[in-house]
Amino acid sequence: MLNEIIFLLCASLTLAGAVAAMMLRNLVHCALCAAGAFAGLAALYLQLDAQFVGLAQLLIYVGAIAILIVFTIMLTRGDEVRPGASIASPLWWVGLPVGALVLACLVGAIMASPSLLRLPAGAVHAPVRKIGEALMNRYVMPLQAVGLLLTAALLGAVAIGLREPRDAESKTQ
Amino acid sequence: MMASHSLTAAEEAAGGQQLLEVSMGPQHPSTHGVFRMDVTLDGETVVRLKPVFGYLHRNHEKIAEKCSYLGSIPYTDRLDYICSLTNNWAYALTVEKLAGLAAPERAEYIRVILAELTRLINHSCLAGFLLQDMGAAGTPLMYAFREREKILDLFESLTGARMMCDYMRFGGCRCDLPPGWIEQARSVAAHYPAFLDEFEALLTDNEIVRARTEGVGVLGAQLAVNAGITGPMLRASGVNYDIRKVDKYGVYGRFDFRVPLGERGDTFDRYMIRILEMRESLKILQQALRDIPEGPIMDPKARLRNLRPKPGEAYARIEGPKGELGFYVISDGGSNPYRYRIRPPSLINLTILEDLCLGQTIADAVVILGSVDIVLGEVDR
Amino acid sequence: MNGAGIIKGMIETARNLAGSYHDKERLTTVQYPEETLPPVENARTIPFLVYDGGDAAAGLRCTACTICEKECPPQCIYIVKDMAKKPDYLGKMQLHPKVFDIDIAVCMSCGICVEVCPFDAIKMDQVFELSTDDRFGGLLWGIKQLAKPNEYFQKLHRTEASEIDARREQDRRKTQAAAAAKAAVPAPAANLPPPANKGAAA
Amino acid sequence: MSRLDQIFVLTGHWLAGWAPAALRPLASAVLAIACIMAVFATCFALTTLAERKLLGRMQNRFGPNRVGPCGLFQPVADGVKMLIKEDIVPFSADKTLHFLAPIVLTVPIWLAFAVLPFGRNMTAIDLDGGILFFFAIGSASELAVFMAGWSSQNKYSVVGAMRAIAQMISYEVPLVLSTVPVLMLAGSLSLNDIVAAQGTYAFGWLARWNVFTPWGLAGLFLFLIAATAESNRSPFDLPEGESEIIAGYLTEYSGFKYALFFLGEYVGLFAGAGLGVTLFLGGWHAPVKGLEWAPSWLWFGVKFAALIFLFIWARATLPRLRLDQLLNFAWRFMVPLSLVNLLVAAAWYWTGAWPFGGAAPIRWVLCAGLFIFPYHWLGRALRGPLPPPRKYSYAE
Repeated sequence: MLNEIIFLLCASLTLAGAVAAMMLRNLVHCALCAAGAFAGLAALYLQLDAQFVGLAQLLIYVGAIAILIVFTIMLTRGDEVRPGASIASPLWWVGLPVGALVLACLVGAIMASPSLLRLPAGAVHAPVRKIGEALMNRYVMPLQAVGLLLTAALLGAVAIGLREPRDAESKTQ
Repeated sequence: MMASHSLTAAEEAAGGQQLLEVSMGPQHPSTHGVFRMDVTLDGETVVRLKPVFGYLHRNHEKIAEKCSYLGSIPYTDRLDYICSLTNNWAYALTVEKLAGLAAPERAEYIRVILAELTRLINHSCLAGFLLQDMGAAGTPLMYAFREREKILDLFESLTGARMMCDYMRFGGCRCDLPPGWIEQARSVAAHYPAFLDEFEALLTDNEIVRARTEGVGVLGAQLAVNAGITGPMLRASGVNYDIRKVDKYGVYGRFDFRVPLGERGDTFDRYMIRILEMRESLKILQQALRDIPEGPIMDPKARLRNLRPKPGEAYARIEGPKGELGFYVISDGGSNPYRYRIRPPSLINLTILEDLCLGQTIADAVVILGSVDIVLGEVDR
Repeated sequence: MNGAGIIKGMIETARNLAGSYHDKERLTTVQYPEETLPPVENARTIPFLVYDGGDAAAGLRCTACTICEKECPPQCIYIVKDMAKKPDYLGKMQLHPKVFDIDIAVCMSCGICVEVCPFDAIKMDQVFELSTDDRFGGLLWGIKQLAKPNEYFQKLHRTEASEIDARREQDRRKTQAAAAAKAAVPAPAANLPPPANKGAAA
Repeated sequence: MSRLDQIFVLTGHWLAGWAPAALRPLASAVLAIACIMAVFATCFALTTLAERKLLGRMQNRFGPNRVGPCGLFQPVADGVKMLIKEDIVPFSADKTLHFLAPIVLTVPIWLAFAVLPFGRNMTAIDLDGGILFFFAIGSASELAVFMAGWSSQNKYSVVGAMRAIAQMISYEVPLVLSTVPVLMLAGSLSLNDIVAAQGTYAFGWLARWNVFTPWGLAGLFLFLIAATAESNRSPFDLPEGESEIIAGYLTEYSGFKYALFFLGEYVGLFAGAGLGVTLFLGGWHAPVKGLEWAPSWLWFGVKFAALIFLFIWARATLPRLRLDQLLNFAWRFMVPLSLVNLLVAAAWYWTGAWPFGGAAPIRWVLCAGLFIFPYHWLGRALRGPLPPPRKYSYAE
């Protein structure tokens, strides 16, 4: 019973956040509502006992992606609200088929998933240790590949960042 | 609000970047009084800086023209309120020149001693304020104030006031040294180097201080000379100009001291030059306290009231702690000056603030302002 | 080595932390209401009027010459003369102030009034706890608040006061001696106008 | 296991025992929460006082000593002042966000305490991914800072918020990276396991705290710097650099909302210090054999206080960095160095299997060298090419 209530709360938080992120006028409010939706999702994961995924969701989505969005808004000064303008873009109808397509894909994938055939086991426990072991043994190559990719991205970012001050110096001199 | 939609001219100049205009002051914590900087920022970089002052204007020059010659001495205390005694001296020197008076030798020695003590106060407080601007929780400032108290005690026992001393008179000094004063002053001067060592241990090698000051706000010697910069700020840029050496006013010609010169003219040099200058001041102090003669302290020709100098004009200057402090007085033979004008080092050193700050960040602008060493009482008068 | 300067600074603050517990040099704070610094003889805050003897009205040294009023840079002194004359310490007839007000809020403690006073009548006080909740009259002091006995002056500025007292004593002796000499040789005019009168009238 | 050591655990059990059986887990959870909040709120009050007193002493003055004996009631007076102050919200502010920001800041920071082991058997929840939880929760405070800065509609606030976010994101990387060696060598993300891994004794007397190894010492060093930056404390207090941008994102806050930010900042600092104690200083373990008689929570408290003192000490001494220097320091010094520290930890791990005896000093020197050389060169590189030393000439 308690579980259901918590689930409903988290789900409604997630949904409300998502809807608000879509509907609100103020970009910053939208971004913050999206962060709220991410947090709700993390809570859902945690409620499902998926600690690692839940915490990673929190760390990455709330801690990094939401901040990134917010930072972008601040840097580009997108906080200006044009009064009277519609929140929908003129091409809003393009979104409809796209949304329908995504939904169809998801539903199709879920329905086709073999996990639906399995009984919901009472104690599916995925401790962090197990995830770690899986990552280090079975999935070690993909992990390394991802790591390499990220390192390359980091180095690229550093290279781009390093060039800037010299430009600035030459500009002032 | 980051409001305006259309780009301003400055924004166009900055490559179409949208700029942030910030009005720092007059009630900004770092502006040393009521000083305002209208700063235009590109991100955190200063692209334009307009100093705005006058918030502390007290009409000093006009008041002095309505006061008797004597009556404006206490007002000079309030120009650069950290260094009231050097202000007194510059004004007294001008009127002495105008009225043809000469201070007796003992008075000259007293003046030198007081001026050098004032320099110690000013420079150590400046270093404290500079670090305060860098965000150092007030520790260096408190150490500077601790030492300053000892000098202020000296001032109080001699002049009766700690800051608004009102001590020098035309043709001498107001009163003679109280018994034991010289010994006390000697002990202060003897303990000061230890404090300077402590101060330097705290600051000079500190990596953060170095990072914040080195290469920040570089003032070239050419620009410094052209802009009329004086004092430690000029010498930090490597220009050898110290009025104590150039004019040898008072009895400065008798003392053996050197003028430290920087080579890069950045904020660190401005800090370091002041530390080195304090060490030289201590040398002067030791010599003056050793050699001070007995004798009268007032020119017998001098009179306190109803001073009516012959019509004429005089400009006299001294090496104040902040730079060349000059007074220009015209007499029409009356009991008050016909024209009274001050050359305040703070104001003139402040004029190049924008040149120093362009291309630096907003945090640097605050530090640079701190290193210029202004006192708004003198800037706005 | 990186960070050596920072460590040096940290050691310095630690030394001061330790020092503040045992070294008087490193903890110079005087905790004001409980402790106060010993008075400094030369210290000055605001002016007061000196009177001799026990009666402020009779013994006030001030002759209402208004030199201080004229010389005061911020113009905070206001004097109204009382035309009825009173004998001073030498027995000469002198004017005295009916009103002598100092606006303490305006006074900037420069002490020029003291320097220019030819009668040693106005001296600098050392009081500084002057705050009041009366914005208008609280800091406008009249003779009643300003007049302080010579003993008080003696207490504040011992050297200066003794010097002045000695000089006045000498003056009085001289006058007495002159009077005695005059009494011995009878003189026609007893009441010469005192010289300060002229100054006050000018 | 002395009774004194377990006094809080036993009292908690006893108190929860009064609740009906069905509500007992809830009751003990509430008790734990209440205890943590009470203890660390008191800690907050005491730390503000201690900070001001120590700062005062380091600056050769007394610090607050007027309210109550030795100024002990100063925090009470401050609290009352904050409470009764007018709460001013700027006219153009985004009122909702302006109101929410202090709450969003404070709540997650309190949550972080849930996984810290304050003593033997004294962890509110022993999560498998305890440290992950800690960092995940901590990342929410950046959003709060942004909300505060943006909603105030003040230039200083916005600049402060930008600075704060840039700084917090940058320093989160070295903060997390510096803890990774600990996790690697303990083989667990659970803070209790990490503490347990430091519970044995080397040479029969010295506790095997992580800080007694080269990588642990370096890790603590990196961790403390990053934690200082994360909690916006001097010398990394740029977001509130009062000499530049007044109070940064706090500029438009007053009254109790300001107090909440203040509280959040200190509690965040406590969480950082608590994590530092747990990861590097052996948690609640005694430093040498023979001192275990003192209760475990006391050991935690002592180490915790020592770290807090370190933060205060640094604040009294150091001026503030500039934003570009701060970010350079994070990305070009802290991050590479914490990566190097991973290698050092690995080297330590592998050399631990060396067969010959008496290898301990060699191992130490080797691993320390592995860290010190990059430390030196990275620092050199960070400062850029060294200009010739300054010379001051003297004119006669």
